[in-house]
Amino acid sequence: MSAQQAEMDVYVALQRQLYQEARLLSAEQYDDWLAMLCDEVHYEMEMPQRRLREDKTNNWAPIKTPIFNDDMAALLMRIARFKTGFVWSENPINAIRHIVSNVEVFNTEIKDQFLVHSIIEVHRSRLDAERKRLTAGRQDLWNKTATGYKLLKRTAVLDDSVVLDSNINFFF
Amino acid sequence: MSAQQAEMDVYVALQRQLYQEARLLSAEQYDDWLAMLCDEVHYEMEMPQRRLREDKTNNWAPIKTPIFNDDMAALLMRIARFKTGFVWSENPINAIRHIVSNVEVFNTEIKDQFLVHSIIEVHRSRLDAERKRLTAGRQDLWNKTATGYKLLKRTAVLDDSVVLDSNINFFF
Amino acid sequence: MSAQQAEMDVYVALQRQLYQEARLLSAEQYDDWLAMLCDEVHYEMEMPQRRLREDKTNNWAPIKTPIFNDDMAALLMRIARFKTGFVWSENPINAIRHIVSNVEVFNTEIKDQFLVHSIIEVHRSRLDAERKRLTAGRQDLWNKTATGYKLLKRTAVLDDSVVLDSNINFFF
Amino acid sequence: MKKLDDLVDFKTGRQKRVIYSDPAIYEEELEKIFGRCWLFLTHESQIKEPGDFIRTFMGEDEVLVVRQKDDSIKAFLNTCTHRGNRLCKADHGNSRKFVCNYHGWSFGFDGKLNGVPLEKEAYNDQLDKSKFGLIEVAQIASYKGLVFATFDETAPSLEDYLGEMKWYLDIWLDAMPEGTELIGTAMKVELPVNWKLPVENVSGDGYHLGWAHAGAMTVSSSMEVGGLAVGNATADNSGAVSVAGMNGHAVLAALDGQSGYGFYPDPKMAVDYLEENRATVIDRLGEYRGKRMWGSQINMTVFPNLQMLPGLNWFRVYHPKGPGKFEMWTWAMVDKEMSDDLKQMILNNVSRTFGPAGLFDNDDGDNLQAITEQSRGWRTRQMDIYTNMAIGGEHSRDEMPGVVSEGLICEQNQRYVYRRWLEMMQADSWADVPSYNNLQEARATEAK
Amino acid sequence: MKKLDDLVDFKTGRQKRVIYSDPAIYEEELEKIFGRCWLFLTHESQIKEPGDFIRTFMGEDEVLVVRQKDDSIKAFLNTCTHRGNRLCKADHGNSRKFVCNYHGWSFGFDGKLNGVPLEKEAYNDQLDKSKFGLIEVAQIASYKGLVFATFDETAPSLEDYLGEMKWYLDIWLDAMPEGTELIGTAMKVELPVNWKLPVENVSGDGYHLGWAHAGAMTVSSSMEVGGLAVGNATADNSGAVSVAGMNGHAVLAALDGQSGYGFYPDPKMAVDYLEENRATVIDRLGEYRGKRMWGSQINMTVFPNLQMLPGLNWFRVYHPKGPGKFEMWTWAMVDKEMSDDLKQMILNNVSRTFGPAGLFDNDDGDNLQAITEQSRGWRTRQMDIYTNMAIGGEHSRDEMPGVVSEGLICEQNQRYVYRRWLEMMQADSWADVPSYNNLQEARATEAK
Amino acid sequence: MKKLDDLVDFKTGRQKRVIYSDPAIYEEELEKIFGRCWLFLTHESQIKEPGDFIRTFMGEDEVLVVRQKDDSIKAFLNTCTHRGNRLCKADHGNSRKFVCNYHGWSFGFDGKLNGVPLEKEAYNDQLDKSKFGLIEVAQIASYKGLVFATFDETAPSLEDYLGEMKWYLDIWLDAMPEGTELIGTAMKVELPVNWKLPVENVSGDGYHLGWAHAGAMTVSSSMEVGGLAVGNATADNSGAVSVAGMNGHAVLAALDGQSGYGFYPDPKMAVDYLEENRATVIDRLGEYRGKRMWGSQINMTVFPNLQMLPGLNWFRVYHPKGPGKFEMWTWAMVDKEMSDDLKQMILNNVSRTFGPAGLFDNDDGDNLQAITEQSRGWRTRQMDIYTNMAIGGEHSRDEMPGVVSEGLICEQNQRYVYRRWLEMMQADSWADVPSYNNLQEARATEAK
Ligand code: FES
Ligand code: FES
Ligand code: FES
Ligand SMILES: [Fe+3]
Ligand SMILES: [Fe+3]
Ligand SMILES: [Fe+3]
Repeated sequence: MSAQQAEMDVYVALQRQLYQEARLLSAEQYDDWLAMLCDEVHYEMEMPQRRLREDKTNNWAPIKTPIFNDDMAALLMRIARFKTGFVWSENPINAIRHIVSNVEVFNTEIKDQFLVHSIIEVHRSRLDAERKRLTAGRQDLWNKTATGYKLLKRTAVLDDSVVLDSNINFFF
Repeated sequence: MSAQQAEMDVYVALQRQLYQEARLLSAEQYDDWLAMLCDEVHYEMEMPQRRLREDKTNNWAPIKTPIFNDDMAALLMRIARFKTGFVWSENPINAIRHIVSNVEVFNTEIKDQFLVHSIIEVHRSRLDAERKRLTAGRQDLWNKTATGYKLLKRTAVLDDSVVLDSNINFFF
Repeated sequence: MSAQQAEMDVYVALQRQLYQEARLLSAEQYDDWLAMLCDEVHYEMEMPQRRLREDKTNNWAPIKTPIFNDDMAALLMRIARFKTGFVWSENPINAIRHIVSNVEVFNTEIKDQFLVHSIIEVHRSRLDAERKRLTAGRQDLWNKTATGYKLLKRTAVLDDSVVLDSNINFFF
Repeated sequence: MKKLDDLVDFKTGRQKRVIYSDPAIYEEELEKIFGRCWLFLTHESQIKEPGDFIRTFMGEDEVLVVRQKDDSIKAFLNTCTHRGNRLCKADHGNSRKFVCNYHGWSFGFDGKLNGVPLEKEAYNDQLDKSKFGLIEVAQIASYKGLVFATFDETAPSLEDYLGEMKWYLDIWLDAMPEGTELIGTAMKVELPVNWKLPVENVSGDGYHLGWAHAGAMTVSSSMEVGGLAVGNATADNSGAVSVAGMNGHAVLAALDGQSGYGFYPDPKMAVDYLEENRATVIDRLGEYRGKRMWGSQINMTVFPNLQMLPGLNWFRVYHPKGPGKFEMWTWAMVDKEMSDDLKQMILNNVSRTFGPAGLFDNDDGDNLQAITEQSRGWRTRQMDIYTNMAIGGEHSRDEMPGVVSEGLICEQNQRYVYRRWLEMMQADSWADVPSYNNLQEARATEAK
Repeated sequence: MKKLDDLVDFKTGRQKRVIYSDPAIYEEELEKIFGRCWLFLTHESQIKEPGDFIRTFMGEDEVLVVRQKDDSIKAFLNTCTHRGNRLCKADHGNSRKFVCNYHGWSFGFDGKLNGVPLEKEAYNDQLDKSKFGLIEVAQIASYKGLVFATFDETAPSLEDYLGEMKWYLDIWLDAMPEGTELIGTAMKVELPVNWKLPVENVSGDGYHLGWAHAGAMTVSSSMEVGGLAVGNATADNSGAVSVAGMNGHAVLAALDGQSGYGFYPDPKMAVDYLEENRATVIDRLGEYRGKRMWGSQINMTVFPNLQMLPGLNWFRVYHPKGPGKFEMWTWAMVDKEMSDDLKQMILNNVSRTFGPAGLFDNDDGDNLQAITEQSRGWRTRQMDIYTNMAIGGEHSRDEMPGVVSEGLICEQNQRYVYRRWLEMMQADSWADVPSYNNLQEARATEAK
Repeated sequence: MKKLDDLVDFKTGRQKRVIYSDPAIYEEELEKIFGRCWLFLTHESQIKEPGDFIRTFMGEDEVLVVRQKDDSIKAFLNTCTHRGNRLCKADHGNSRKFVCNYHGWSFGFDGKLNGVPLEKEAYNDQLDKSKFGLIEVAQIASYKGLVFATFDETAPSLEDYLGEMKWYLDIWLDAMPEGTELIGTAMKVELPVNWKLPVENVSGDGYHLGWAHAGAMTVSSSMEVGGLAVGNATADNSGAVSVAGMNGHAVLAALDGQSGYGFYPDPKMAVDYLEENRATVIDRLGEYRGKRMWGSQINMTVFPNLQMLPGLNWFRVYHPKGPGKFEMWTWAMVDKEMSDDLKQMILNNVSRTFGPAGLFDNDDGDNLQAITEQSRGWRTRQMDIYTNMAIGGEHSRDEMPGVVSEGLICEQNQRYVYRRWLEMMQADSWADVPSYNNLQEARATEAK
């Protein structure tokens, strides 16, 4: 709570940025999306664990299990796969919607770098009447640059301990 | 992406406008809603198709299949039906919530006319424990007028290729 | 509709406030949340009824049935229960997300007091693949004070006539 | 399944509610009805070019319907013969071949297995590809643009299956020289309802129109339809007929020549079209059908799951998805001769009246869902329900085939639809299924 | 279903887990238990005026309970006798008539079919409306404000069904001259749980209170309740009793005259009410019930699905929705004499303790759901579970009816509830169901 | 269940689709396969310290696997012996005891019932706690770090159950002196798929790699894997083998000593590790396994639901959740000797290739789901599907146990997996289940 809220114009600008990013991702405009990322971007999501509150021992899984743990090269590889035209599971397109809410923006120690909290829900329409929905929280670092705001780091937390979709052919 | 973002005050005003519109629709305040529409309003939603990406032939369904394809007269007719008191399926009221997110506002070539993207999810509580939820994307044109912002055109896209509710006795 | 919209900076500030509040509640930071409440806070949610539109008689349930009807003391009691460490149903933590949307802010007759509409969806991940989701509308009164905005009154309406979760070990 | 006997009683118009909810009865329906009857697949206009295809269902079985090089049409189970993967995931389109996503087996749009990756290296050329073509339906045939298929090779010909219903179908399919076409794509809606309930409804239930649809009729009715009135305050049955007894097929028809467009708020453009072309139609169908029926509000039911409303230009098929669920697919069907403007106007009106957000359609779902739900409770499911309106009014008319009762408001047709349902369910094979292609015969049977 | 024998063993307090998950057993329950027993419908106070109605369930069957002109009460299956549509979709209200949404058949609130649209034009006045009234339950009766019904006309009278339980029910229903009323509307919650588990719990499970509800007790307990302690550190069974053997009904009761409000954080207002009125109650119920029981923490169970906690003023019924699902409906029940302020205070406290967001209720759901889930696995479902606490402690007391064990913490009641369950499930008809309206007889039976 | 005979035909590689959808067959599987076979529980490295536990499943039964004080491992049904509540809701962790949330019964992590609240006051010390300990599995045993259990006390020893498969398992489990460990936590995904389909796939389906995963291979393949090529344009079966006939267990193996990392975009770090340690491994496993197999792309299947890919370091178990649903749990398994950097790199790559968002894994779900769905339709479910590739190629090799066919692309293994499935389903007890721990014997059997 002690974190300091960013100026209103920064808040509004980043809120709009996140909505725009969501629309680009839903539309598979990956090149436009890449233009929103820093070259040193780090994009991660890890598998949630259900543990007892009182169980603080660390002999359990000292290593975090990643769903995503990507640098720019890894992101480019995922996008390259989509572009091969061989990803049969995405043909026909599974209509997808990236629903963003609860955008919060805070200043950080670093000038022109902002901490951004948000929630994302991904809705997908699959074959016929089948639907999938995944909910996740996100904590981002965005840098303000001459060419606009760029994503430096995203840490997402999936709100399920069992993934309820047969693939994650998309980004959060 | 090339579209130019509207000024902040316009963005905020239209964001508030869409939220207010949603609340009016959820509350069946249709006359208040109509006051938000241009007389020449065009309100449309079409049925999604699942086609192979590579299949660009147009010998398939050259005509678009509308779920809504309404001018003001058609909208008035729908609302008149609700007001007859004979729409048994809406009595008792099915508690409905219009959840709006991802509002984006861009300038257009036309002064005081704005392109507005948003996502809408409609949640309905039906008899006993039954629930329905429909998700759609919206692309609007809003005109700034002396009496406030007015909706000129709405193009909605339903995120299902099979409609998962037994009626659409509401607006998106 | 006649209600007058609050100034833009107030609107934005309270939108941010509601998002922050949601994050605190999801993180069980109850003390921080309490700091956002007026001492005279009234927090209520009542059980929806499905009645025929034409049935205006009042010999039916003149008394409202509350899901919440809490003053500060009652809220403190709920939080005290969580803190006992004896609430087995919340151990392990059920990952929870408070998704807020449709924030609207209006002035009231009282200076520095604002009427705030919003929608909240609570997503919970329970054991293994089990999920729960509850949707509700909220109407708040927030006071602007020297130490920030404080919640004076919240009236929430659950969008189900049957509660579809086995407990409500959280706040809306 | 002799026990079925007490589930449906033709004479009294009685049904036991359990037929709308019992899983065992539903399983039996998949075999005895959807596994045997001729089922609508598509309209030829939907797959004009070689390689045009549509993915649809026969019962719960998924099929691909594909236009062939020689302009014929084939239908295949939409599943790979190797490990059984779904072959095509598109709803429709045009494709030269269907390649399976799992191992890449490639089938021509004629169903032949053409390509097997590594046929030599992995299969040592031992795979007899001719044995692994796609599985075709047992019979496929068209009637004036409508394509049907059956899984049963012993089923009668499509012509015999349709029987006297053809006389009515022609009022739409053969009225104009160039025939009909479906426009746009299917409007698909899933409902938690037993599939027989919408069939029963459209087959003969003129009774519900004035009440269930009172709101829609109030705002959008533009002319009198077969004597109906908002709120069912009054009704005039003189100008309309219910016709059934034709192998389970049924017709509900006004006889005024225009009322088909009565539910369009502004039908002028369509009515003008009718009058401009009526002479042609009379030439082709004769006075009676051309004057009194073409353009009238007519409900046509082809047993078990196809229904059409010429005039309104509404066309619908139902795909069962379990005892308590189905998908309904709705299209606008038009005469090819119609102008593009008229076609667009018709599509808009079909959508606005009976589409997913249709003023009329939105009135039916809750009722049919409720009937389905009220067929489950232990006590309620033991209750009988009735379609006993105007029993005894059945007669014949020289000017039209089938068993006739007067008016749109009459439950004769539902009784005949359920009689057919019972006949199909009780028959061990098509040999046991009576044919009613001859009216005398049909009446004789009732006499019994 | 003799196989049921090994599912429940009264002597050892054993149950097989499969009774919480097997679909066939559940189907049997709908017929043998919910199809036969007297089931709670509503409280007379909920439908005061003619035309007041409530929509509720008997098993999975939906019923409308309606106050009549002559002040009597009728209950009907909530389904139209024409095509079976749900008749009323409101949860409750007041209505002069029930008009079906499908075709407009209109039923008086006495169940008579009064209006049939186009009765003359369409039915040619051939419809015998007297045969198409709403379907009534087999028997309906009230006991001091509580309305019950059964689908079985051979069921014993409500008085006989309740038997010796009436002596306990009167402690709430007949304590004050004006009797009781339900206030507010039902708090409805759906749980993925077998319906027997909450019944078992409230019937006799004082044992879980100190542990499962430790958090809630810590923050909201205001006085000692029948010897319970947070964390079950200690327990004093001397001041309380478990009572069962009354046709499956059961009672758990502290004997201090105040502890009913022990879970209210601030019970003063309620306790004052008790003491102000205790003299009156002693007049009406006598010393023992008036002094020691009225106001005490008491759990009452009316087999199979009604439970009440006088004192706490909590009132709940369970509606099964399948082997692994039920809806529970909770109300606050109060004495009519209470002031509006006290009634509001009680409603708030009932909601805060045992409502959808109740401090106590929110502790039970996960446990009961887990038991239901753990009755499904192939190996786990073969396991036995036990209610064998204090076996052998059963005795009788001159001052009260029923089979008694000491204390709130004792599993006697659950054993008797499951015995009744087995008796109902094994009986071919009510003739085979033993009555325990006479304690000696009851004891004799146990002796066997 | 003799009818099963026609469901699977070993000689022709035929299966009936109904085995992927029929609920009765699935119930039979829970008893005959998951109720009898040795099932993987955990890796010893996941529960190092006394009190370390993991919550997992055996079939649909929930079990707790707990490290004991004496370093042994026990497995219990995760359910309280009192009223059957779920005992532990955590996925894993460390705990001295397991206390039930319902009434506070406290079990030691050795399964003993240690504490019963109010044992004296409520149970009058009559409860024989020794009879209410947690229910243990029938047998539990480890093979070089992998912990297995069975519900069947008549099952053969784990060593006999694994039989000749041990020779292959050792290539991973026994290659390096310190053995293996699982790192991180399980990546859990629920799929609407029958559990046999992924098992079939990984057991022998090298055929789908080049096609189904063409996109992933295009972007991430860094070296040739057992003769596979993108799009299955070509294939070279000389450098790889399919091995089966080992009690249902199976192996798919390239023989190059490096290709296991062929799907890692940048495998250098891993490949260096292989070459640095190859000498050690040759010492331990001998030339053939050390040179040609250690580090190769290898798929190992332990019947019925455990699969491993050494080299890729991928480890997966499947938990059935009904005929059309399962959960798959995936880990990275590594050699303890590996550096933390290498372990992290491997975990990242396992996740990136076969995790919930894995480049490869995301290609399989839709295919397997579609096969499951296409096994339900009334007509489609009657279809046979085949695993008949390279029938007749089975032979033996002196250098390795089991029935061998050449190449990764060959459906031999699937045929043997389904043969084992049929043997288990038809056996009345383990006495009827053939053992193939001796190759000659195995071949003899096929000869029949
Ligand atoms: S399943 Fe279609 S190619 Fe193998
Ligand atoms: S179903 Fe009720 S009037 Fe027809
Ligand atoms: S169920 Fe576990 S202690 Fe009672
Ligand atoms: Fe209708
Ligand atoms: Fe409790
Ligand atoms: Fe694969």
